[in-house]
Amino acid sequence: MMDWFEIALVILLITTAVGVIRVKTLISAVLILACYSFLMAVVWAQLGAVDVAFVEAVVGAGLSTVLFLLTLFRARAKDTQLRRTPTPLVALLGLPLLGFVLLYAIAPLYPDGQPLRPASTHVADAYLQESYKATKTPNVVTAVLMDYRAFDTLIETGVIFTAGIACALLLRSHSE
Amino acid sequence: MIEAHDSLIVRSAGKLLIPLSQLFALYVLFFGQYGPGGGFAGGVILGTSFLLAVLVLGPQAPPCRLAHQLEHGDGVGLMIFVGVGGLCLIGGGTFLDYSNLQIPGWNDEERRSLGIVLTQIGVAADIAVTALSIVFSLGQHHSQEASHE
Amino acid sequence: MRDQLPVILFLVPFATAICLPMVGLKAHGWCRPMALVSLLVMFVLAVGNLLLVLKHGEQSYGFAGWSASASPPLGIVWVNDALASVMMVTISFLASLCLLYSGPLSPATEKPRIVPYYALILLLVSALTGIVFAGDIFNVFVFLEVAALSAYALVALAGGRALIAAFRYLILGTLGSTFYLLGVVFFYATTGTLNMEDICQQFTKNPELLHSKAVVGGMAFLFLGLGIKMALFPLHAWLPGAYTHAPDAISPLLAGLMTKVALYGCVRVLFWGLAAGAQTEQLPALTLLGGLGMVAALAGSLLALAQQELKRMFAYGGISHIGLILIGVSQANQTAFAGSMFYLMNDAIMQAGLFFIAGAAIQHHGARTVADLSRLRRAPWLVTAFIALALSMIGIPPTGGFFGKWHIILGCLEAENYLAVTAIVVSTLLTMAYFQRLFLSMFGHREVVPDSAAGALAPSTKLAVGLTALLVVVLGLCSEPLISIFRETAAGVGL
Amino acid sequence: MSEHIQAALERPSLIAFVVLFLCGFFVMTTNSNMIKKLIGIYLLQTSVLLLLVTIGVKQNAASVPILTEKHIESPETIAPAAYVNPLPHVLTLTAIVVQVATLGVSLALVAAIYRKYGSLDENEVLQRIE
Repeated sequence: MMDWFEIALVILLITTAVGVIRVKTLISAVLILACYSFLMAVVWAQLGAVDVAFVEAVVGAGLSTVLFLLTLFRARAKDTQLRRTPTPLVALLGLPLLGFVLLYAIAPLYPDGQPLRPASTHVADAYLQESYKATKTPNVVTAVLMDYRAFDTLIETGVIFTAGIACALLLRSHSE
Repeated sequence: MIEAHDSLIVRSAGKLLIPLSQLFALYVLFFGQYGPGGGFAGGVILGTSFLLAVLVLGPQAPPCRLAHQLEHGDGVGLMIFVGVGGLCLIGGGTFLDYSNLQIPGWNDEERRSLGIVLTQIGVAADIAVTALSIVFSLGQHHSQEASHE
Repeated sequence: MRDQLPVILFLVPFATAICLPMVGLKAHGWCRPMALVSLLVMFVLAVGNLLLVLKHGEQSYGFAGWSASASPPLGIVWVNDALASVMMVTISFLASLCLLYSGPLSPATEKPRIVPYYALILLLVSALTGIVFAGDIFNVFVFLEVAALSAYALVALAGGRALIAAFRYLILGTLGSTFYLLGVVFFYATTGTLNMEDICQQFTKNPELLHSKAVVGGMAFLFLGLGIKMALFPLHAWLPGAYTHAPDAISPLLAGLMTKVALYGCVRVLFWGLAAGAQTEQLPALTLLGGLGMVAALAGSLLALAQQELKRMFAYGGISHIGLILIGVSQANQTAFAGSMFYLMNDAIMQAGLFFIAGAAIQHHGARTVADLSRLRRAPWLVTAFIALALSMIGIPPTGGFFGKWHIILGCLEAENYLAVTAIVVSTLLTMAYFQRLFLSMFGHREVVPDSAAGALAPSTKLAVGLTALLVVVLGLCSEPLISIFRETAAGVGL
Repeated sequence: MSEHIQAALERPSLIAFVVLFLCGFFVMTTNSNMIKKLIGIYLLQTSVLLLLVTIGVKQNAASVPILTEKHIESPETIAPAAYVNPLPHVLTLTAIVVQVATLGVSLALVAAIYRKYGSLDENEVLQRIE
């Protein structure tokens, strides 16, 4: 059963990614990246990850594009032009090797390959079955995010706090 | 600072949109338990609504001044989160074990669901403040460039 | 209270870091004492934790009320065993020493920088605590990210060339984190869980899972990511620039702790997650890591020989020692494991000590390169500490460096890996060569150029430099109890 | 060979992961412009998250991991096959926010470099340092 809608989305996604690479000026690259993030949000939603689609659309497309454009608005026009740089050895050597290792590693992940299904059977089933009994929240993702793995989310908020403090340290050298 | 936008259409649309998006942010934050959304998305929408206020309404407007005061409340969201986690330690439970919150008469499930709501508020507050603070750091740098250009 | 100790150890610096922005708004003066007090409290708690763990044995701490011993462990679990608590003592001791040392020469002089500077140092230390205790591979990823972000900003604080060095560190660090995340994704796809102990059970239950393509690919990416984080030789490009251009107050903290804790994380995933100890014949990864360790040990000391700047030379010395520890870890027997863990602890202290001396030399005598090292001759305190640390770096008997290296060599002999032994001996000779170069330029015939800037050393610098030198010798003398602790941990993990 | 293509079309987002990963890696290694490198890292991290969520997808049309009314009344009748695996979503949520936090710090660093050296190109900045 091939899901043509998913294939179309994936092709669109890859074209926007190639578009980001090929484009000449930085600002258009950033805007195509925003479009790439929105497409990624649609792919998340299509794969059944609604929470992730929501956050990707708001955070991935919204906030990071604002940050990119804020950094770029101060650059003079001539700085945002991109010169074609020769591809270094690392890319020529690294890419095919990396591509081979990636294809080698994802081979068993296909559903009809060897019965490699533990990802969705081991801990995940326990979350689905017991999360409502324990936390009374129908949205299992929020229950797992905020209760079972609450410490991860605490450190996650710590990462955001560190980012805010680091930006203050880097940019606010003169007293306000 | 980032100056106000001069066109009337943008300013009036902004005046309409900002309260709407803040309301939507709170809805997303508290609806996170029953549907998609939650602390992360709600916090960013709240942060960007204040950013819209700063961009559109100019420095004197009340939401913009509020945004500047908010910017200094860096650690508040994390304090809420660690506070709730720490409160669970009192009853002898492990860190972040909401069923240990000493609320009389509530059984474990209700305590855990309350814990989840409180921590989501903490996460949303932290993200909103940090988004604003990063944008102001980048923006503040922007005005210096313009000043001595 | 006893079993809450790991979390309280983590919360002390974390909560202080959170409260600093609030406190800093009104009282800037309070930031530095608050940070120092929280790190000293953390050190005391870490020593208490070590004593308790030695008395009561290992303890695992399940977060959010989900028991750590459930059949599929649902929550996040921290493992508080002897190795972790010894690392905790080292980290908290070095962190408080670095903060003490960085008093007079702290780069955060302007008002808006004081709060973020101390908050980031505390966040870095609490993130390292998280990695040391972690029992959940995704949790290690998030902690690595907190540590990395604060390290980038702290390196970039010195401005000028440090900005570019920090940007290169950021690009490679983020690449490392992404590869680590990819490894975690593959491990989750094959075993269905994120808890290290649970993954270990899955692999011992059906050992042929270790040969499935996804696990091999996952291991490759995971160790590639950690290799970048611990600056293993071919992936070390970010380290020399970052540590040399970092502010002198921050270099000891980063040099002493960052790469060592990343290596510690790699050991934990390798032996606690993949049960590499129990089924060595199935894991060619250990031999590969051993080979990379040998290359790193040789190349690091060779590059150190060719350096002019003092801090850059010590940075390359650190890279060669990471390779040395990796050789010890990959011999998969108790003596080599115990020796390498002891050497890891010693190397953290040695690196911090050397960067203390380099920082003091730059601040007080303007001695930045090897050539103008003769100015140090009028600072007897620095010279004696430098000699003690040099002995330990080379591995001369009374110091801890020797005993660590000696046990690693014994382990290699036990595993009949003579190539590793030659690699260690050659890298020791190279280390001896570049230290001989330093001694020559320090005590050589060049007359001492009288410069007026040679103010007296600040007491905190003297304390920091003297304490590390003393500690290296003391560790050497009483290395036996520590080695036996590490032997038991190694036995516990099936080596 | 044909069954490989068949399997690839069966789960297109795995192939998308490989292509996007290589695109991101290519952008990162070949461009000397700092903002372009950050865009490359953004592509790289998003592709890893795509793989993470694709692992959780189940065969028969499993629905979104939000329990329906019927299952809320009787939690014991929940069949895990009816819902998509929630754990990758939790990890992806955390990783997306880490990604944006890293992006914020790196853009602040690029802004500081641009303010001091006036160029976004790494090689140009290195020349201006000497």
